[in-house]
Amino acid sequence: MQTDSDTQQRNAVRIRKDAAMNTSVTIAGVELKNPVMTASGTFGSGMEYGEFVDLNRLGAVVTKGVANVPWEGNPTPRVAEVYGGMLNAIGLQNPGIDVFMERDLPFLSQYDTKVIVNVCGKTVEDYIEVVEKLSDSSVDMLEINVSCPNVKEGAIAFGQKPEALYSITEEIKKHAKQPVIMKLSPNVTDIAEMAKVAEAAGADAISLINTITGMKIDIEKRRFVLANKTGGMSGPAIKPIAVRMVYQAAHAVSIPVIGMGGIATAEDAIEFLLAGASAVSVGAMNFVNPYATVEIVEGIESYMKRTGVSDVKELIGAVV
Amino acid sequence: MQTDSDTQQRNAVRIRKDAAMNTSVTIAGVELKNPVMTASGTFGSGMEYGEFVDLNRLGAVVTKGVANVPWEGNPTPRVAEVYGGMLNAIGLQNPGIDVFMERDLPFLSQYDTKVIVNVCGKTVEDYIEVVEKLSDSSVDMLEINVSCPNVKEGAIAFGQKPEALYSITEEIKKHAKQPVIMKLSPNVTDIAEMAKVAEAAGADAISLINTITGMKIDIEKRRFVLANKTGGMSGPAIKPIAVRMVYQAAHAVSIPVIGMGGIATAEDAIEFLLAGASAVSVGAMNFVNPYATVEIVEGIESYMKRTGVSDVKELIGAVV
Amino acid sequence: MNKKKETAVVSGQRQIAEGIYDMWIKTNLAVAAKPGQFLMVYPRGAATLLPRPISICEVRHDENRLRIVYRVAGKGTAEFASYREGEPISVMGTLGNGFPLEDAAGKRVFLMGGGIGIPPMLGLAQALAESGQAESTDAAKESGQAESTDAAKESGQAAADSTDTKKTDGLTEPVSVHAVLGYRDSALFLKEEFERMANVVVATEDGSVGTKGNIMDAVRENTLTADVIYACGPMPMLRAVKQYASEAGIPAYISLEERMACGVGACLGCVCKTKQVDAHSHVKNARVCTEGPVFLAEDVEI
Amino acid sequence: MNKKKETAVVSGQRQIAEGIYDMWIKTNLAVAAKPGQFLMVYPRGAATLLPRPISICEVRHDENRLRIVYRVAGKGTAEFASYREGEPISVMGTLGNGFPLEDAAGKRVFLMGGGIGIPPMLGLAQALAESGQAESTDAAKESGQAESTDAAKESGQAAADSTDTKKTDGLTEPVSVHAVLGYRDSALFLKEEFERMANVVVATEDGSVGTKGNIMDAVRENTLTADVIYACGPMPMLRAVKQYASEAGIPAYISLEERMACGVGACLGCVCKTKQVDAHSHVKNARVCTEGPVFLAEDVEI
Repeated sequence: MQTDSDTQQRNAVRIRKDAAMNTSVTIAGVELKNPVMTASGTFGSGMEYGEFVDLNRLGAVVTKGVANVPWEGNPTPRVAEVYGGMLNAIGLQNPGIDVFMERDLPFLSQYDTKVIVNVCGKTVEDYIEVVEKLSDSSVDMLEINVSCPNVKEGAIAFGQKPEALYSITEEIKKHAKQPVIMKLSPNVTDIAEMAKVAEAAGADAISLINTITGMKIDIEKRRFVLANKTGGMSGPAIKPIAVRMVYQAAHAVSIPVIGMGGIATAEDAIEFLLAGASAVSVGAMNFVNPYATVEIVEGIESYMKRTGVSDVKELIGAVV
Repeated sequence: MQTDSDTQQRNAVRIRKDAAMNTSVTIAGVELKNPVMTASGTFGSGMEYGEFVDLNRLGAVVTKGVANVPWEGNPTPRVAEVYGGMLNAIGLQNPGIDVFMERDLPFLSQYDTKVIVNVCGKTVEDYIEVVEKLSDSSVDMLEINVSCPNVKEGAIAFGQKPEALYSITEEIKKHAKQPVIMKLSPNVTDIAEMAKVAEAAGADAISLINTITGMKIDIEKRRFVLANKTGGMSGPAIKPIAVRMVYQAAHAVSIPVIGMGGIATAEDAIEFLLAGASAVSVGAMNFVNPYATVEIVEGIESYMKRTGVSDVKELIGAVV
Repeated sequence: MNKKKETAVVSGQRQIAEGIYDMWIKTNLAVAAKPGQFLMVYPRGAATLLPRPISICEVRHDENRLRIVYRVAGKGTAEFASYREGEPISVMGTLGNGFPLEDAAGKRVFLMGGGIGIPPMLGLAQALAESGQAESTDAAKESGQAESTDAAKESGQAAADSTDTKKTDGLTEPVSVHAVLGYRDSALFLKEEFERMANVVVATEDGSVGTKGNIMDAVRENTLTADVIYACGPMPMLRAVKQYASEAGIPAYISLEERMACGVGACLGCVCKTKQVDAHSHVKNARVCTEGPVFLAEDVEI
Repeated sequence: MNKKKETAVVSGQRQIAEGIYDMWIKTNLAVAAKPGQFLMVYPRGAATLLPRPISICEVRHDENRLRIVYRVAGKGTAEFASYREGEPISVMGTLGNGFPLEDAAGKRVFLMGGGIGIPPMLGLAQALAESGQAESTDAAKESGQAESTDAAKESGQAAADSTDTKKTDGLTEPVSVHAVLGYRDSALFLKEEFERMANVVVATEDGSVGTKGNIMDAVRENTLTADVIYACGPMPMLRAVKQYASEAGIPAYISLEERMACGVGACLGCVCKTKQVDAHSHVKNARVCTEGPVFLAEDVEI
């Protein structure tokens, strides 16, 4: 019997990172040891997947969205499988910033990885409360979720209109001590415009894509599969859309772009880097392969070795 | 050896349509014998797939986009496979309306199916020239392509801005003798708004979704897989996005909605009907299964029989 | 206990009723597996990426084997049903809390299973039977076996107290075990296996065997009573169990099902509503995959 | 000739070089298949939906069998490579125009294949050899075989003229057939089979066998000449063939590759640029899958 983690460990030994190989990237002054992060909402606060992978191997852990107070989220069913991916309508259930700072942050701080807190809210004030509470913490960066399609108030309402995106970005930048990443919604006509708006309003980086709004209907029961009717779609099925949007956004702005959307393998991650992403996040595929993040770190290293790339930064935006 | 068409024929015998079963739907006064159509650009003008399926079995054939003059289309590679689907950037290559009327229309007119001509153009005048040339023809409906993501001029430029969509729809309605279906782009922030704009401008029906703009990069060759860099994504991978948009559009307007996007099976087609589509189109899956259209016609009939639905119209928008 | 995903091996599979499959898996995950826990099983198909949560039906710790009995409900489980002996199978486990065996000590126990909720009750029946054997070979011999039996019959409280004196390796024998099994029809899968370890009472929806109706109908028809309930099955059944237990004033441990994605507590897909604020989530939601799947019925809103 | 998609059966497969597989398929599509035509082969994997166009290498009309020899280039072809004898395989065919055999009549022929462009030339070599046999058993006996041989050597025109008098069942024997095969290295797949039917000249990229370089280098090194060329291989090779043929004033039939989706002319994915406006498209694009894959080199812009 061959456990998948054994395989992973053997690979880790075989593909020793070359001393001369530089895998680090810098986002808004924060240096990550490699460009592989986790996508918010798919990795909890690291604790759950810490049983499967060594969190020290990751460039950064991006936490599940945290609000100023605990959120109950949506009714169930909250998740559904679709062809090559999934829908989720969790509704940003979270224990609130205070619990996060008492319990989750100390856990994450034990590891030699960067910590990026995903911040959500229903009003600008909600966001600012979280941002301010985190200002003296050890958190490395903030990712502002203005693109969750599954909550009625806040979130995506800020991420689909240029003016709203501008004003919330500007407001958060006034209060944030850490670099601010604005997480953009793919549910827009012109992603390049939204990227430019975030940059103009002072964002230090942007991340994309959040999930794409989708729907699944059970034709036997004649009802929606999700209690919320719609959910955010993620997984390999959406990757070509994500790569396109990362490419368009990266060519529209000069701030760094963090790319995500269906990344399952190192090859996928490299595709996003070549399209212009400075770092990448692994999302829904953690559910399919809990070892995915570290396998991707190792796969990027072996691609670099094989193709003679000594610095991962050479890959960023290399296809134009 | 069992040929797939043999299987199909056996099924055709077994699942005899119940005499009391009504599968017809009416779109803008045009009655289709069943709600299954072909998606523009995936079925030529019917001739190629006429070798595989009996075109008389289809509700309608929607032709490849036709312009006022021949178009050369884009350089190759024009197609690429992606996870659960494909990208295309054909660029609306077509022989022009004159050849279409001399060669393709007489071919299609031999069959007992409705003919819907997809019309494309670079300027409003281009569209109108085609629409006027067809006005005395036997064509049953016109589908106006304002959503092709693969040509630089025209097409999607009309389909992503509400004002542009309104004015081209209004202008075409002034010249069209046949009912006008506006084919909408999914590459928008608010599909319900676009649907409403089309309705307000006089469209008789809307069809959606056209393809979603995507990109694929070859990480070994470090170049775009498509010569056009981006292409339109279709196939089962995009179905949940399409179902959601059809649902949103159908609930925003009172004109009929023709649903499409990744339909591979009767179950998929029924999902679109339940979401609010009055008819459905089979697109990229023709390439995967050339018998798909007729299999879906038969599959809808057997679902109706099994679930006790005597009129297919009962399914339209039945999940709210 | 570490969770692991591994490529295990199918060591045998057969169909035991229409759409119901019985598979043995050779896997290191068997070492720590307990009744009421579950595995995530990953289809190979590229369209069906998410793992399927499947209850553990039986464990052979000494042979590194686990048994799952599942219903084919879609493409993923249809794929599993096609696996032959010797084929690889991708699994993660072991997941969830499992049933608290210790609460059966010295009590009259109902094991209630409905439909595809029946298989996990088999492993529990075995574990309870083994706890009895363990006792009869050591603890039971010391303290005498009849002692608490009557006491337990008097009240659940008395039985609970008695566990302190009788506990051997954390387990003691229940006084009696009734397996109340609800089937659709006369395809009574696993029933014979239950009969080796418990008094079996059957209800069928179509009335073809036993009581016509559901498991609560069978309990009434047979005028059975219990001090503790363990149950798994469809939600309407679990609601009935909860109400029955509440009226009877006895604890009921119910195993919940919910659509899952990750299976390890990260995605928050599979929550159930809780009466009190949950210690992990800090809202009135508990993760079925992690805090559950087994909950005390009175603690959850179902 | 009707196109069909069907579930055929693999009647055998083996690897014949690194990454190169040789598969026989039992299929009714063999009935009408011709050298230079291709099949669409459909992977089962849900992530790889589009069919893969694969050239027909050999046809056994009498046995309802087709042979394909292909390189594993991705997930789809890797899946095909895993198929064993007796497994189903989903194919559509037969597609494309194929090579015009009749233009070889009475001529000195080059069959030029590079890499995975070699397999379709084998079927053509066989068909040409069979046309010779057909002739030697009937037509050739009547008219005598030496007659046009010299004439053909003088000029392609003369040979072309002679076909009118010699044609038997649409075919006549070529004067000579040289198979000029370009490989990467010493893995000379199919070479021995060519040797039974043609004079074989080899070029290898690494120089390990034959001429170091490409097939044009091999032609020069061996000072070969021809009256007509049939070729399949990578685009740089086909460009070299086109230029050579143009300079030599001889016709070259080249089989083009392009990314395809439908394979039947509906999607317009696989066009090539043409010198003149194409009769079907009414623009200077021809569909490789339908008007091709074989084109007269001078008719296409490559």
